[in-house]
Order: sequence, then C-alpha cells, then structure tokens
Amino acid sequence: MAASKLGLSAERIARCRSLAREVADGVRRETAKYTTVATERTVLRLLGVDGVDAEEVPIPNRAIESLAAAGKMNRGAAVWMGSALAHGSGGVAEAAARLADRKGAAALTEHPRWRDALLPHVEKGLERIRGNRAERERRLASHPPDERPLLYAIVATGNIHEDLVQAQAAARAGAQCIAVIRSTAQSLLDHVPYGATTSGFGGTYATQENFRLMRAALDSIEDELGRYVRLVNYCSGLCMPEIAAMGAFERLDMMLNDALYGIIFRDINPLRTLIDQNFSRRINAAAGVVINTGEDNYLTTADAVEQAPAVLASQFINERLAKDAGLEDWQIGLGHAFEIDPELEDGLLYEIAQAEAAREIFPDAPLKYMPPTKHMTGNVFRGYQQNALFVLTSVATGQSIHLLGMLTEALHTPFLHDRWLAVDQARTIRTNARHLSEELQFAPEGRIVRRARAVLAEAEALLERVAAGGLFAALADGVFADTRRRIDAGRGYEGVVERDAGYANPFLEAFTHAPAATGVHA
Amino acid sequence: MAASKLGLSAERIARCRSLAREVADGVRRETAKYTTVATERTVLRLLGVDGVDAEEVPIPNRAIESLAAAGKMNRGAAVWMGSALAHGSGGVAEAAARLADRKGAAALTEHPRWRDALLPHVEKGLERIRGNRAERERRLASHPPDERPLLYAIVATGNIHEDLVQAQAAARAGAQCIAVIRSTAQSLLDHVPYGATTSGFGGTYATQENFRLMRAALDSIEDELGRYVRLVNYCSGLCMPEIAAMGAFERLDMMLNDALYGIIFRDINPLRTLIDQNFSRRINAAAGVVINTGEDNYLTTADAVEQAPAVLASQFINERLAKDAGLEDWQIGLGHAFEIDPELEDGLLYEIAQAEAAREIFPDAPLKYMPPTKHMTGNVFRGYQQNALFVLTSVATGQSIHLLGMLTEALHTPFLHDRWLAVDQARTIRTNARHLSEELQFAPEGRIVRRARAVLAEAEALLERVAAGGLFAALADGVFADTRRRIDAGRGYEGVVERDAGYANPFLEAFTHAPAATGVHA
Amino acid sequence: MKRSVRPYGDKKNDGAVQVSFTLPMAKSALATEAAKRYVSQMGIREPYVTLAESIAPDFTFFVVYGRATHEIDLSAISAEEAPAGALSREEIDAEIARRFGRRLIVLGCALESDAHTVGLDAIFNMKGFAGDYGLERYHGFDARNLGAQVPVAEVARRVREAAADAVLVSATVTQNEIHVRHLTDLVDMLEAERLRDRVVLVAGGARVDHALAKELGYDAGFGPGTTASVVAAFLLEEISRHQGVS
Amino acid sequence: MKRSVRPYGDKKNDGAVQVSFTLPMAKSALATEAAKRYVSQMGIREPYVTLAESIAPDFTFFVVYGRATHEIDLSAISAEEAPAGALSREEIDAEIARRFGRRLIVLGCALESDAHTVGLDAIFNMKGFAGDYGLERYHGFDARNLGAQVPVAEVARRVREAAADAVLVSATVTQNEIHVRHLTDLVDMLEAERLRDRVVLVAGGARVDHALAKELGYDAGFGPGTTASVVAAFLLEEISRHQGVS
Ligand code: B12
Ligand code: B12
Ligand SMILES: Cc1ncc(COP(=O)(O)O)c(C=O)c1O
Ligand SMILES: Cc1ncc(COP(=O)(O)O)c(C=O)c1O
Repeated sequence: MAASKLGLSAERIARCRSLAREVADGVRRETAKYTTVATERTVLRLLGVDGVDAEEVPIPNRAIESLAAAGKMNRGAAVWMGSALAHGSGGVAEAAARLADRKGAAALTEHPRWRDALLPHVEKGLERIRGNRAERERRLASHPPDERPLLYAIVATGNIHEDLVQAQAAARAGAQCIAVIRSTAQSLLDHVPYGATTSGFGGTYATQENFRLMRAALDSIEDELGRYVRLVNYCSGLCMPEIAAMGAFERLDMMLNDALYGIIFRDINPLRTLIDQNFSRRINAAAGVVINTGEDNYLTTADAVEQAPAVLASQFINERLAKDAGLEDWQIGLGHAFEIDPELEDGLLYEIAQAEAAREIFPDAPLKYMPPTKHMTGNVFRGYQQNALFVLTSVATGQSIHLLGMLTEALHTPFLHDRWLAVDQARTIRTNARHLSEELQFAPEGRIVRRARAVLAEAEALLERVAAGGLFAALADGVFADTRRRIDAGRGYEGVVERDAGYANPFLEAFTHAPAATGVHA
Repeated sequence: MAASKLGLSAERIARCRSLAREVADGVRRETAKYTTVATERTVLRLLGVDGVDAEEVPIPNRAIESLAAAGKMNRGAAVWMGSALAHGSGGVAEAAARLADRKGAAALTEHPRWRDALLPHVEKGLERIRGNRAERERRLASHPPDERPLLYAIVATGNIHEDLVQAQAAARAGAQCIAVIRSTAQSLLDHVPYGATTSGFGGTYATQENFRLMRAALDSIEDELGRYVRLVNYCSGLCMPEIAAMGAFERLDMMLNDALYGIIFRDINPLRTLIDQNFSRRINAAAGVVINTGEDNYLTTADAVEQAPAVLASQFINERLAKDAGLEDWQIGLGHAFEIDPELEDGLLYEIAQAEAAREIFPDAPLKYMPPTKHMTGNVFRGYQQNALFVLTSVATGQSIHLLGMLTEALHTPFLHDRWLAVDQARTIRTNARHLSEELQFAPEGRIVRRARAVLAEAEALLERVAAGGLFAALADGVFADTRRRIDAGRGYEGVVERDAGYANPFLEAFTHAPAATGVHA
Repeated sequence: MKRSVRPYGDKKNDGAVQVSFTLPMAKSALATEAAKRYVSQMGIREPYVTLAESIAPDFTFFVVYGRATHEIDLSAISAEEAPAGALSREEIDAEIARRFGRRLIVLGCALESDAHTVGLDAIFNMKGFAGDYGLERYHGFDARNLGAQVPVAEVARRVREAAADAVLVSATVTQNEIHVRHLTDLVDMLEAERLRDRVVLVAGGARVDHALAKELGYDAGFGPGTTASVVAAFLLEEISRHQGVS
Repeated sequence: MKRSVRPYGDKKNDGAVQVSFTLPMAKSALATEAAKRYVSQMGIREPYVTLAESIAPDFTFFVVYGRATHEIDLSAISAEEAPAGALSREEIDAEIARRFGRRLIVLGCALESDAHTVGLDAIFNMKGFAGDYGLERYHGFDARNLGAQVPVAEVARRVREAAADAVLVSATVTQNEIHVRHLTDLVDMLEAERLRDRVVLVAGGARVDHALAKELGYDAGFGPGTTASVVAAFLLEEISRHQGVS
C-alpha cells in the first residue's frame, strides 16, 4: 500500500471502522428478523420465474402478493415453491402460477422434502451467476489490463434501441464503463417493468430485456475495441435485490446499490431497503459485480466542504455493510464527488485533500469519483475547464472509476459531441498526467494535510453519534443531509414481513457459505 | 528562499552561472569596442532630440547618418552635440539640426568643454527617467500588493485608438499587465515610426506617442480598478535602446528586451544587437522596468521537450548579460512556455518539472510563463482545457508573470470574449489553487525530479559548448534552434562602428556608476 | 429611432460568431463543405471550419467561426419587457424567508384509490425529477408527503392539524373519470370543513392540466413533465397572494 | 436523389446547435431577448440562452443552444469536390523529403536600389509574419536571404553558385515604374546566363500581384498579406512541376 501522504491517524481510521461495525451489527440485528416482498420476489426470479400476466403485472409480484394474502410469506417463497414442486407442479412456471392463484396459495401445505425438490432449480440459478462471472473474467483476461481510472459515460435517451447506438459510440470514443440512466424515480416502483422499453422519464427503464440487449450490443464491439466494455445499472430502490438478480443473470458488471441513497433521497422505508440491500449485495458479491454507492448525492445541493465528513462517515458504514454481505474490497466502489465551489480560495486543495483521504482510507476500494454538477452553469467553456480540473484531481489521487463530466451538465442530457469532448478530455489528461499520483507529496503541516485530518475527525464524531443510537435513530434525527427518515415511514414499509421460525432462503444460505470465486476481477 | 523541491545540485547551478559569466565576459570584450547607429540615436533621444523631417524620417536618424558620413560617429553623438552647444547652438533641437546638415557635421570641431555644455541636458534626461520610476513606485505603493502571478493580456488591433478601448476592457476584466503587440517584424526597422499610428501589420507600431496614449488610458482607470495597470511593449530589434529610452520617458513598466531573440528569430546581426542590448538594458535598469526575454520562441515549433535545455541555457546567459547591464534580479523576467504536446505521456509532469526548475534556479526573477501555441488547434474546447492546465501549472510552481492563453490562439487575434474567458479562467484558478505551490512536494527520485536534473545537466553541457568558443561562435554553429547566424551577417551589421579613443557616452557612464534607486518595485 | 445591433468580435459590427454542431455523416471534405454551407444558410458569411472531428463512425463534430449578417433592431424589443428567467432554488428560499419568516407547510398525497406516487414523489423528495430537486430540498418548504391512497377526510384532518399553507394532490388513474370524482370530493370536503380558503390547492397527474384543475375548483393543475422548481415558484407567488404577503 | 442532412444532438434531425457571440450592449433582460431574437433570425428555434455575461461596460457575451431548422442537400454538393485545406508545415516538409530526398535551395533578396526588406523577411526568417513562421522554419527548404539592394548580376551569380531551385525577389518602391524595370532586368539577366529554366522565379511586394509578375515573365507574384505557408505550398508544387517530380 503506497506510503501515506496525509499522515492520517491509523488509530482514528481504525476507530471509525469499529464504529461502523457497531452500526452495521445494529442494522443486522434489526434486519435479520425480517424479509420483504422484494427479497422474496428475487428468490422466485433466481429460481427462474419471470414474465408478466395479461395486465402486464410481473408474475413474481402476483405470486408474492398471493402468498402474502395467504399469510405464508413469513416462511419465504422458497419453501412454497419447493413444496409446490414436491406436490407435483411440473416446473418452476407451473409452481409459480400455483402460488399466484389465491386459492392455490392458501391451500398449499409445506412439503417435508421441499428442499430436495427445489435444489436443482437453486443450483441452476447459482450456476447461471457463476457462469456469467467466469465469462466476464475470461473476457477481461483476454485483453491487456485497463488504464485507470476507468472512464464511465452515461446514456439516457429513454429508448433502449437509441441507447444502443449512443452506447456503442461512447465506447468507441473511449468510454470503458457505460451506464444507462434509469427512468427517473424508478427507485419508487415496487415492480420491475418487463421487456424492452422505448419511453421513459429522463432515462430508460431498467428491465432484464434492456440489460440483455445492451450487454449484447457492447459485447459485439469488444473485438473491434480490443477491450471489454463494462455495463452499469441502478438497483437502488424498492426492487434492489430483484434488479441485482437480473444484472447477475445478464452479466452486468457494476450496480448502483445503496440503501442510504434510497432512504435519504427517495424517502424509501429504511428497514425495507436495508433488508433488501443485504440480499442484493450478496447477489452482487457472488456475481463478481462492483457496486457503487451514492455519497455524491450529499454534495449535489448542500455545501461540498461542510458535507465532506458526512460523505466519509457514510463510506465507512457502506464499506462495513458491504463486507457483511460478502463483498470484497475490490467490489466496493464507494462514491464521492468534485463539487466544491470553483470560486472558493484553496477549494481545489480541499478537493485534493478529500480525494486523497478517500484513496488512503480505502486503498483497495474501486473509488467512484463523480463530476461537478452544483456549480456548473450555462458557461460551457467554464464547464469544460472544471471537468479538466476534475480529471486531473482524479488522476493525481489515483481514483479508480471516473464518471465523465459533461460541459453541458447544467443544460441537457448529453449530445453525442458533449460525450465525445468529455472522453477526449479524460483520455488526454489521463495520459498527459499518467504517473502524477506517484509524484505528488504534500507539505507535512500544510493546508491539504490539515484539511484531510479535519474531515476524518469530524467523520469520526459523526460515526460516534450514529453508533450511539444506531443507524435507524440517526436517520430519524436527520443526521444525514438534515433529512429526517423514521423507521416506520417512507415507501415500501408495508412490504416488510417478519420471518417465522421455519423461514428459509436457499440462495441467501448459498451466498453466505460459498467462498467467493477468485480469479481476475473487474 | 523556499526549500528546494527538486534537489537540484547547487554546484551544477553555480557551474552554469560561472559558464554564463564566461560567455557574458566574452560578449562584452567584443561589444565594448563598438557603438552602433541605434545606440547613438538613443543618446540624442535621451538628450531630447525627437520629431521627423519633411520626408517623415526621424531627426535622430538624419543626424546620425550625417555624423557617420562625416566619419565622426566613432567618438559618439554626445561629443558632437556637446560641441555644437559649446560652439553656440541655442539648444538641443538646433544642435541636432546642425549635426543633421552634412556640411555642418563635417565642419564641426570637438569643443574642449563639450561635457559642461551637454551636462544640463544629460541631467534633464536622467531626471525624467528617475521621475517616472518614482511615480510608478508611488502609484504601486498606494494600492494593496498585486496577486501573483500577474495576469498579462495582449491587444493587437493595429489602430492605437481601438487598442485603448480593448486595453481598458481587458484591464477591467482583471488583466494586470497589458501588452500592445508590435506591428509584425518591427524588429527589422532601423528607425522608430513617429506619432500615433492607425494601421499596422498584425499589430500596432511601437511609437513614443502610442506609448503616451496607452499609458494615459490605463492611468485613467487606475482609481476605478483600485490597482496600477502595467504597460508592456517590445524593444527587441534594430531600435532596441531607442524604444527602451521611449519607454523610460513614457513610464512603460515592462519591455521585451532580448538580443538572442533578434539574432535567431529575426536574423539581426549578432554584434549589432548585443551592443544595443547592453545600452537598452542599462536604460531599463535605471527606469525600474522589468525586462522579458524571448526563450518561449525556442518552443513554438521545435519539440518543447528536446528544447528545454536550450531554454535554460539561454536563461542563464540572459541573466548574466542583464546583471552586467545593471538590472537587478526583480527586473529580469526570464521567459519560458507551456508548449509540450498534450498527448505525450507524463508531458504535464515535464511541464511541472521545467517550470519548478526555473522557479528554483532563478528564485527572485519575475519569471514570465507563456501559453501553449504549437499544439493549439481549432478545437476551442481543447484550447480552453489546455489553458486551464497551463494556469494551474503556473500557480503550482509560483510563476510571476502569466501571459493569458486564448482558446482561439490558433484562429485569430483575440475577440473581446476570448480575452474575458481567459481572464475569468486565470482569476478563478489562481484563487481556487491559491496556496498550491506551498503544498506540493515531489517524490525524491520521481519522474519530475529526474526530468529537472536531466534538463539542468544538458543545459550545463550546452553552456560548456557555448563558453568554449564564445557566444558568437556558438551562434555561427547553430547551437540555438539549429539556426546558423554569423557575426558578420544579418540585418543592421552596417550600423556597427568602432569606438575611437575619445569615445564618450555620458548616459552609459551615468547608468554604469549611479546606484540603482531602491524602494517599492514592480 | 431604429437602433440596430450586430455581434462584436474585435471591431464594431464585425458580426463575429462561433457555432458548433454535429452532422450525421462520416468525416470527409464533403462533410466539411456541408458544414460550411449549413452555416452560410444561417446567414453567416466567410465560414471558417476550425474543427472537423470524427466522433463516431457516421458522425462529424464541427466548430465554425464566421461573420453573421443579421441585425437586431433594439427599438422593436424595448416595448414588451423580456420575460424574467425562472427563480433559482436559493432565490425562492430567500424570498420565502423574507416574505413569511417561516417555512411554508405543504402536504401532498395520491388521492383515494390511486396508488401512483412516482409522479408526486418526483415533485416532493430530495432527488426530484431528472436533476430538478424536489420540494424537500427547499429550506423554505416543510414538505410532507403523505404517500398513496389517502382518503379525502384524512387529507382534511391533516390540513387542519398541520395548519397547512398548501395541498398538492396527485390523480393518475382516469378510468370512468375516477380522478374527476376524487378531485371534486376533496374540494367539497375542504369547503365543508371551512378549510378551502386557508390553503392553496393544487392538482397534478399524467392526465391533469390547468384548465381541468381550475374547472374543478383548484388553484392550479400540473401535467406531464412538471418539475419541482416550477411548482415551488408557483407556490411562492400563490401563497403570497392568498395570504396577502408581498 | 436528394439526401438532406440536419445537425444531430441526441436524436436524428433534432437540429441541435450551440452558438456564442458578444452583443455591444449592457447586460439586461433586453439584451438577452435581443440575443434570442438574433439566434432566431439565424433560423434557430427554441433558443435557450444558457449564458449572458457582462464582459465590459457595454458588452454582453452569450452562449445559446437551439434547434436549427435548415437542411443541407448533400446531392447538390457531391458534384464539385470540396477544396482541400492548406498543407501544414509538417506536411510540406514530409512531401519535399518524399519527392526530392533533399532540401530545396531558395534564394531571396530586395532588388537593386530597393532597401525594403521587412516584407521579404516576414516570408523568410524563423519568426515569419504574425505567427505564420518563415521558410527558415521548414526543414524542407534551405532558405538563404541575401538581404537588401542586391544587383541582378549578383543574383544570377548566386543562382549558379548555389544551384538554386527557386529565387524570390521583393520590389516595393514603384515610383516611375522602377520595380518593373528591376524585375524585367532580372529575367533578362537569367535568360542571358541560360539560368531562367533552371529556377522557379517569384516576385513579391506591396504593389506586386500575380498578373503583373506573369506579365513580366515570372512564375508567380505575391502581394500584401502573403504568408510563408502559402508561398511554401506554391514552391512545393511549382518546383515539382518544373523538375518533373511527383
Ligand atoms: C408505475 C405505474 C404503476 C405502478 C405505480 C407505482 C407507484 N408507486 O407509483 C403500479 C404498478 C402500482 C401501477 C398500478 C396501476 N396502474 Co399504473 N402505471 C404506471 C406507469 C408504468 C408509470 C407511471 C409513472 O411512474 N410515471 C412517472 C411519473 C414521473 O410521471 P407522472 O405520473 O406523469 O408524474 C409527472 C406529472 O404528471 C406531474 N405530476 C404527477 N402528479 C402530480 C401531483 C402534483 C401536485 C403536481 C404538481 C404534479 C404532478 O409531475 C410528475 C413529474 O413530472 C404508467 C404508464 C406510463 N408509462 O406512464 C401506468 C399507468 C399510469 N397505470 C395505469 C393503470 C390503469 C394502472 C392500474 C389500474 C392497472 C391495473 N389494472 O391494476 C393500477 C392501479 C393501481 C392503483 N390502485 O392506482 C394506466 C392509467 C390509465 C388511465 N389513464 O387511467 C397507465 C397510464 C398505464 C397504461 N397506459 O395503461 N401503475
Ligand atoms: C518600413 C518602410 C521603410 C523602411 C524600410 C526598412 C526595411 N528594412 O524594410 C525605410 C525607412 C528604409 C524606407 C525607406 C524608403 N521608403 Co519606405 N516604407 C516603409 C513602410 C512604412 C512599411 C513597409 C513595411 O515594412 N511593410 C511591412 C511588410 C510586412 O509588408 P510588405 O512590404 O507589403 O510585404 C508583404 C507583402 O507585400 C509580401 N511580400 C513583400 N515582398 C515579397 C517578396 C516575395 C518574394 C513574396 C513571395 C512576398 C513578398 O509579403 C509580405 C508579408 O505579407 C511603408 C509604408 C507602409 N506602411 O507600407 C513605406 C513605403 C514602402 N516606403 C516608401 C518610400 C517612397 C520610401 C523611400 C523612397 C522614402 C524616401 N523618399 O527616402 C525610401 C526608399 C529606400 C529605398 N532605397 O528603398 C513608399 C513606397 C511608395 C511607392 N509605392 O513607391 C511607402 C509605401 C510609404 C509611402 N506610403 O509613401 N521605407
Ligand atoms: C446510488 C444511486 N442509486 C440509484 C440512483 C438512480 O436514481 P433514481 O432514484 O432516480 O432511480 C442514483 C442517482 O442518480 C444513485 O446515486
Ligand atoms: C523577446 C521578443 N521581442 C520581440 C518580439 C516581437 O516580435 P517582432 O520581431 O515581430 O517585432 C517577440 C515575439 O513575439 C519576442 O519574443
């Protein structure tokens, strides 16, 4: 691990980690008692249940609503799918239909050998995930290692077919990760739309078919580019584990996966989304997916200098929750952003301090560095300048994933040439300043070092406060982003169900015990 | 002096300085034997001779041509002006007219008390220079110290009256130094055009009246801005000391003043321009003017990485020649530029290395850092990006004078908004990265430190080569910019004249002995 | 008195303009000529293509400088005052603080049987709608999102209890005019409870517009594409008018 | 077959363009409205003024995005091949090396009594003319500037001695046609010495143009505003043609 440039106190960092552990343990004590409609729908999807009924309502939603109505959800969908199969259902689809039928669900009794009946389907789902992970590692190993930081571009036309064209153009221009922005506020849908979609709201709906189409489109130009193009999407929100499962089935490489984001910024019920997050992160861990967390959102309106400690505290908590869900360091793409006011004296020194601190505190994490938005204006020349300083700071502090900033950030979803200019800028500066991070050191008692220490100290104080009452109390007190979120309020609370004694989730069990596969990773 | 960040060998730097001294002594040994038409015209101007005749030929040119024809120039114009006065000429104008008349000049005999007759006029000239220096220092002291680096903008409409409007706009936008670009190739005119000029070739003629008009225009907004605006012009070329004298008379603050530039890039006779340079630098020294040297020109076409040693060697030579001419450290604005190919791997590290090396080797020099030109294209967004990196490098290495780069450098002389965007960019980044240079240190054996050492070593080798045969031999060999310039070729050689035993130049004598005035400086 | 104006580069009326755009055609001399002619059609003479960059197999990005020939007669504009731009979030918050000295309480919900909340949430919560942040981000508003399927009686109770300044309701399902029934029921309930005049009442939804809302007795209606910043600016003015504050 | 093309932002034919310019008027709502209307006159609808910045007391800089309505019919252009752009210095040097495998020797001077050299020097020396660098900067040329007031006999001697490929002479003073006399004297001298066909002969000066030079027996003439890059490109082609090299 490179020598520390900031001389941050190892004790204080250890203290933050132990506080984060306390917070995470507190969360787990609470969440372990429950399951949710989304988690159980995900079990069905991992077993192969899919499709929609005549009213376009997804079969998993129908089945789980029916099980819930029959008071059977507390034992977990797996038990009933296994039982239906053991009682003679011909296959997974037939079993799901049986569950989705109100009378059928009510009448269904638990079969003693439900696990044996279910095992082959569980195994088939796990094998599909392992297969995709191996395929990704094979493809990555077939090309030279990627230049860092990885350049991450966004497409968002609302029409998946138009997205394919723009995504290939961005990849050809040099983007190494492509994210299709979800239709805005899809976090709040408690079902996943089905099939290819051609109209969304400021983005394109995340659906399994849209994942499949985009994955194929990017694979088709892999040889031409001589490199594997990573595909990113968003599983945050009420369908967190479901979308994670779809990503695992379609070989998505990265997922926005952050319950804290859903709670604070989408007013989703804290208990619901933290329960779902655990299962979704288990799935992403097994699938070899790199998760991204949404700390950048703290900086998009509130002052980026004041909020820096909250970002760091949130990163410590997210790291611990991720590790508790089986994710390895290389999979935890903690988020932060370049959002300080460009007119602030020494503001660039604070950006460097904060980015370097994240690098040193989370040395093995694929840190995801987000571009300026708050202070971007209609002066597109100033916009291009700020993104140049952003790229240079990213390279100078060894960030891992660099989300490309558009000079027209404040104006519209990116034009083709906006994106080309962004990729050209990042590629050029990444080369021109290739080894800058190895070169730079900071004056021992200088402003940069003092800033980093101050942020760490305030983050520790924040973690002390969160650990004292636990995360749920802290959220209710508005500790994060001055936004109060009670444990019993917000979207999706009604979908939380207590597990009963006989509860079982074979996938959760499999993910919890199976050692994660080694080998080349993203 | 701030601790060295590059660990450059003090011995090697001292060695370079002693080699430069050898070179400078060699030059002085050669130049001391001669005077030139331009040097003698300057003596007349300092005595107050000005104006043009019916054919618009400047009176100083007529007088010196006439003295030369009479074989009297070798003794120096001062002797004959003094003699004319002593022989009854009513005043300086009358004496000059007497010199300009062929028969009159031939008939004139040296008068034993020519010095006494001339003294009051010499004193009047010196007093005007001292007065302007004191006025500048008074004005500077009446405002808070200027933020560094000083932002330097260029105006070049060709029409002095239009230049006044643009210069005031640039100063109001934040520019701290304004340069009116000379009509291209004015270096090659062996006379200084007279009066206000409204048409030039890619620039505005440098004339004393144009200096006076611009000085007044910038003074008129000094209170509104709450700061003194520095005025810059170019005295390089065949009229070097003459234009320096005009600048001293009109309170110009900075002058491009570099014989090596004239030799290599304007094919001006080496002997002629090195003789002229000494007198011009004496005048600038007395006037409290900051000179700028033209090392950036080595980088505008040849590869900026290969030419870095030549830039450093030239800087050492220019420093020594300047000190030998009475200029103090704070007056020697050595030039360099940000010209490395932006596509070169680690190119930005080399820019930082070279800029930091200049800072450390010449700690008290007001280094003048010039913007990218060679790699600027029609992509004005890329242009704005490169100028952002240029400003950041300038601030990060503590440069003193920052010549604003235009995003449209490759396209046209700057539009009003091109210049505003450049000033806005430089002011914002200067504030945003205010104390960056105090913060940065470099890995002891890193690429930046190794690059700086390599450039110093090669510069030393170059200086060894130049010192071995002397500067004139080196120029004939094409040591600088692969361009061969013989001592007996190039523009203006015919204007070089051997001093005879009785030669006298009271101004040169005054500047050589008088201690430079202290006090606040630019 | 006609006062015509043209762009200024470095001389009066030189018409200097810069343009950039992409043409969907591969980079070639033909493409550059097309870009030049395109800019000429815009009334720009001496087009100088400073950049022609291939940014995708069949797409070329151009930067072009030239001299625009058009003139603008300022006297023709001075008559109608140019519309002021939308207020920023900071300006709205400052204005609320200045006028009211307290936060404005805004309740929101999806009415009766309607379970669609995404639209209302996009107006209410921190993240908002495609980058246009929700009312929760405005320090000037105390935005309380009551969620989905809220009966009109419950809405009235919460209005009285919170002394709300405004109520924002969403109605999305329109089969057999169910949204008209629900929206009308709410107005009737508020009037019965003598609460109607104490609140600004706003309706919204995919099939709602200003005319329908006014017809049903609402102060305003917002349809597809609405952003929180537009609603916030409206609430500032409407509540000020309602409560006689300026 | 008509093939019309319009700018592409993120959808086919969306006409997306960006424009920037300064209007000579103080920043105000009126100025922004003027900028909007100006851009509309350029055939751009939905003008969105993203920046209005006061850059000097009576000057406002605008950045405007909008949707251009014009179309370009490509079939109309395909006929005339679009003119190729000027070669860069690097391209000329590479081409000389490829075609000749040696440097081309170019002599230059001001003729006979003419002492004006600034024009010729701006074509010859390293610094060149307002940023367009002189022939000395081209590795492909061995440019020898003989200076001012060179007699025609001396020019002929130097041509023979250096086996020059081209001779560039400057004539500025034109009183009683002195420049015509000098230029003609040089052609006569070269023909007499049977050197005329071995060199490309070029004349230049403030009062010289191509027609006059051709009339006097020169290969080309260059007047005010000439840059070295234009002369270099001409010499490459003319010397190649002269020496049958391609
Ligand atoms: C998501 C969705 C659902 C989800 C809702 C989940 C949720 N928490 O919201 C679920 C699955 C629960 C659902 C259920 C049903 N849905 Co539905 N649903 C949709 C869908 C796909 C997207 C709606 C959406 O999220 N839009 C995104 C938001 C951002 O847009 P918006 O709603 O227009 O909101 C914007 C503006 O209208 C405005 N706005 C909206 N509300 C308000 C309020 C105020 C105060 C203001 C100022 C502004 C404002 O601002 C918002 C941002 O710009 C639409 C189809 C479509 N693609 O539009 C069908 C759609 C709305 N549903 C429809 C139907 C019929 C139903 C069901 C009746 C289906 C069924 N037979 O069971 C049920 C009804 C359930 C119920 N009890 O209401 C129909 C409605 C047709 C009609 N006009 O009556 C639609 C149009 C689908 C279709 N084409 O048939 N649905
Ligand atoms: C500087 C100058 C001088 C200087 C010259 C110094 C020098 N080393 O060159 C001095 C003081 C010596 C001078 C003297 C005289 N000058 Co005078 N001088 C000028 C002045 C002010 C500028 C000329 C200049 O430098 N132009 C700048 C260059 C860059 O432009 P250019 O010459 O046009 O060159 C460009 C193009 O023409 C072309 N080009 C030029 N040559 C060549 C050659 C080739 C091969 C090519 C490819 C291109 C090319 O490329 C160049 C770059 O674009 C002009 C007035 C004016 N403002 O133009 C009068 C002017 C040229 N002079 C003039 C006169 C009359 C004289 C004198 C006769 C005055 C006198 N009575 O004594 C003497 C003659 C001396 C002599 N023996 O020739 C007149 C000429 C009128 C005429 N058409 O005959 C002018 C026009 C002034 C005037 N308006 O009266 N002069
Ligand atoms: C972590 C995270 N997840 C998901 C999203 C997607 O947002 P939405 O809630 O609009 O689907 C975001 C925001 O861009 C995010 O930061
Ligand atoms: C040191 C110096 N002097 C003078 C000039 C002015 O050039 P010119 O010879 O065209 O007058 C330059 C170049 O810009 C320069 O670098």
